[in-house]
Amino acid sequence: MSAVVEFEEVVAVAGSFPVLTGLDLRVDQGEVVLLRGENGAGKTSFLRACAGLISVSSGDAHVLGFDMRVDRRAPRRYIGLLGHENNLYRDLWVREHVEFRATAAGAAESDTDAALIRVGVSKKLWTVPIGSLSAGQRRKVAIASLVVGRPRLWLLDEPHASLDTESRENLDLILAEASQLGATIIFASHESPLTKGIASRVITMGGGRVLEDSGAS
Amino acid sequence: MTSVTHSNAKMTATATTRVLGVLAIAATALMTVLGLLISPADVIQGEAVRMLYIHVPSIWIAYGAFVLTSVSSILFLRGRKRREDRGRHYDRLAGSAAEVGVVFTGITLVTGMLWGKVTWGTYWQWDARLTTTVLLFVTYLGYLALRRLPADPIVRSRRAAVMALISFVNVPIVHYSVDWWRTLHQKASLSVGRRPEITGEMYWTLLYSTLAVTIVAAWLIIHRYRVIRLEELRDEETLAALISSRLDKDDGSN
Amino acid sequence: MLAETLLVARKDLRVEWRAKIALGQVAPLALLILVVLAFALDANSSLLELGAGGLYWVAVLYGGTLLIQRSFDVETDDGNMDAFRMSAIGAPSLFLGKSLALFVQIGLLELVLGSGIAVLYNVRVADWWLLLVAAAAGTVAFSVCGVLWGAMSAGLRVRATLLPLLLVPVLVPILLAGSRAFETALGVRADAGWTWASLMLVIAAVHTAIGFGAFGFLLEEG
Amino acid sequence: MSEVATVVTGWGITIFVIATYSIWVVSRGKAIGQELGIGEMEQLDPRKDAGATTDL
Repeated sequence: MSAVVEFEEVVAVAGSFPVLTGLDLRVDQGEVVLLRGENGAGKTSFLRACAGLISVSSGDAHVLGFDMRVDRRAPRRYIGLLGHENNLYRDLWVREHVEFRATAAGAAESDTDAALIRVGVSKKLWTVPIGSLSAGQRRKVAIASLVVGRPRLWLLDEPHASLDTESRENLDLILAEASQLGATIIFASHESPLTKGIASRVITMGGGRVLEDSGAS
Repeated sequence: MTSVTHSNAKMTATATTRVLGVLAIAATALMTVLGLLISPADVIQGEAVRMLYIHVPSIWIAYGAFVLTSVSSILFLRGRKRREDRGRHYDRLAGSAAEVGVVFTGITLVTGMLWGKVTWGTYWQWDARLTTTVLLFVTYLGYLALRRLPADPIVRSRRAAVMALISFVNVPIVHYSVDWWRTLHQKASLSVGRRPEITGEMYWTLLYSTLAVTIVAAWLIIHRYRVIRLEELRDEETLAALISSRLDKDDGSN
Repeated sequence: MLAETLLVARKDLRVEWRAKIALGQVAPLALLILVVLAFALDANSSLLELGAGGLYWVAVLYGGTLLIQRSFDVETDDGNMDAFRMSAIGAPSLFLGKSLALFVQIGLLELVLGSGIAVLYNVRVADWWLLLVAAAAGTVAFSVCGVLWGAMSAGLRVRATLLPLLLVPVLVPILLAGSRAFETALGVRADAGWTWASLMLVIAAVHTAIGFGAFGFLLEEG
Repeated sequence: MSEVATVVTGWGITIFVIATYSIWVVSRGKAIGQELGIGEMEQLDPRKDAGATTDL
């Protein structure tokens, strides 16, 4: 198995606060990793460091084979990131938005409808401004914007937040399917009882490092 | 750990800067004597010509400082590993030079306005060089404002470097557009290849004043640089303390 | 890259089309500025006619700054900038795309302002070509500078005050040249209007080149 | 204002500004230096002194 994420002694700083304090972690292709930990444990920062959005100040970091200390932009086009925020243009219509994200990710515009259906956004909402949607619907549009780009590495921060039970199960299905097709998934969640099922490995973080790793070899 | 950090840190003073500081004070004193007492009054401008011994070197130094800011900014942006000390060195240099440049631009404006009051009979003329200088002043005040904002240091430095470059490219554009607009100012006072209009003792006084002001500016830039370096050191220590305290706490609780 | 540029521009324009901030709020506000300026000059018709060129560019500066801020509020809202960084779209395309969208919006604003000035200040156009070339060059310079400085102040807490402080000194040559060129175009001053217009073209080209090269540095965080 | 008075004012302002700025820079440097326990002068001969430098 090839390593998708390989962090060694990684220290990262946001502003003037150390968010990662010597993190060691290797995630192989096809794994579904659940990140746990209290608020401020470094889950979000780890995901953002994997996406190359925060730079690594010391240690070694490779993502999808790219050295993040040399060029942290290189792997981004193969990564789908869903943060706390949904990254939605609230003035655009649902379909327009997903279409835009599809094209921006280099996918075909025609994949849009399939992605929206797969995530379960009802057709009635496709021509509605995103700003007028409920929180759960917005989350679904954000997930559809991700699905449409077919990333090789999924980085999800509390993806289940504000989704109802049915949508959660549907998301788990989508993730399981993607991992079977060879994608790697790392997601952070507080609600471990609900989501543990799809995870092949559980990592507990604290103080910007790994505290416990169920899959450590 | 403290001794390691401190051994490569610049101290607040060195023998070289001590000498430079004493030299700066002596040079300024001599400049005052030469400019205010020894050099003669001008036939046409009278005593007002003495203002030029500050005014003209100040703007040259200001331009020199802004050139330094721009060159440092280019070198900063070119450096690939910006977190390493070499890159941050250029960033500090850019910041300190810009601040000293702003101080001297301010002095240029004040002395220029006083000179104008005596020579033209008014503090302000919408003349090309005065207008350009005031815009230069505001532009670099904006640059300093950008540098002071609370943000990630690397992000801020990078944005500031881009701003320094754009501002510098913009200086000639501003100058020529305002110059076309109107020109009242006397022609450049001292330029290579042309016979200077200021001659004899006045010429030498102006030349000497430039040297003296250069020494003062160099001393200021070096010390300002050190203050930035010290501020960064302080931040780094706070950060190191934060990292170790996080580690200790987590080790204890688990 | 052309496709990416158009994609970004189309997105920005679609956002504007759905929200109608530029046409619904900024344009009326800019028209209001024209009225207020007339109050300041005591509705002196000959003064207004003489100063129309300069007042036009002051109003454009005001409205344009609001549009620039809006253009980057859209990106910083809901963490959209992250999605941009994660996308395959390169910094130059993003720069050109946003500039293009801003060009269209400021152009529309100018159309409204131009009609307003024609009616309110009673001006007549002596040289249409000069007027159009100067307006186009000025709008390009406005847009590219706007995107550059918008990105420079994006995400900073005090951007509402910082953006104008950084932007205006850079735009001074454009405001100056635009005012002079318009005065010639409106026939109130027999000046070298075309020289001013060509200066505007040069400025627009210089800033486009800078933005093209430097925009990437402004996007990266941390 | 007479020419002489204007000239003296100009020089006075300049010297005042430069002096104030210099004092501000130096004192700020010293303040942070003290906070960090850095000595004022560089160690001229590192072999002589292994500990922290705080002379003057």
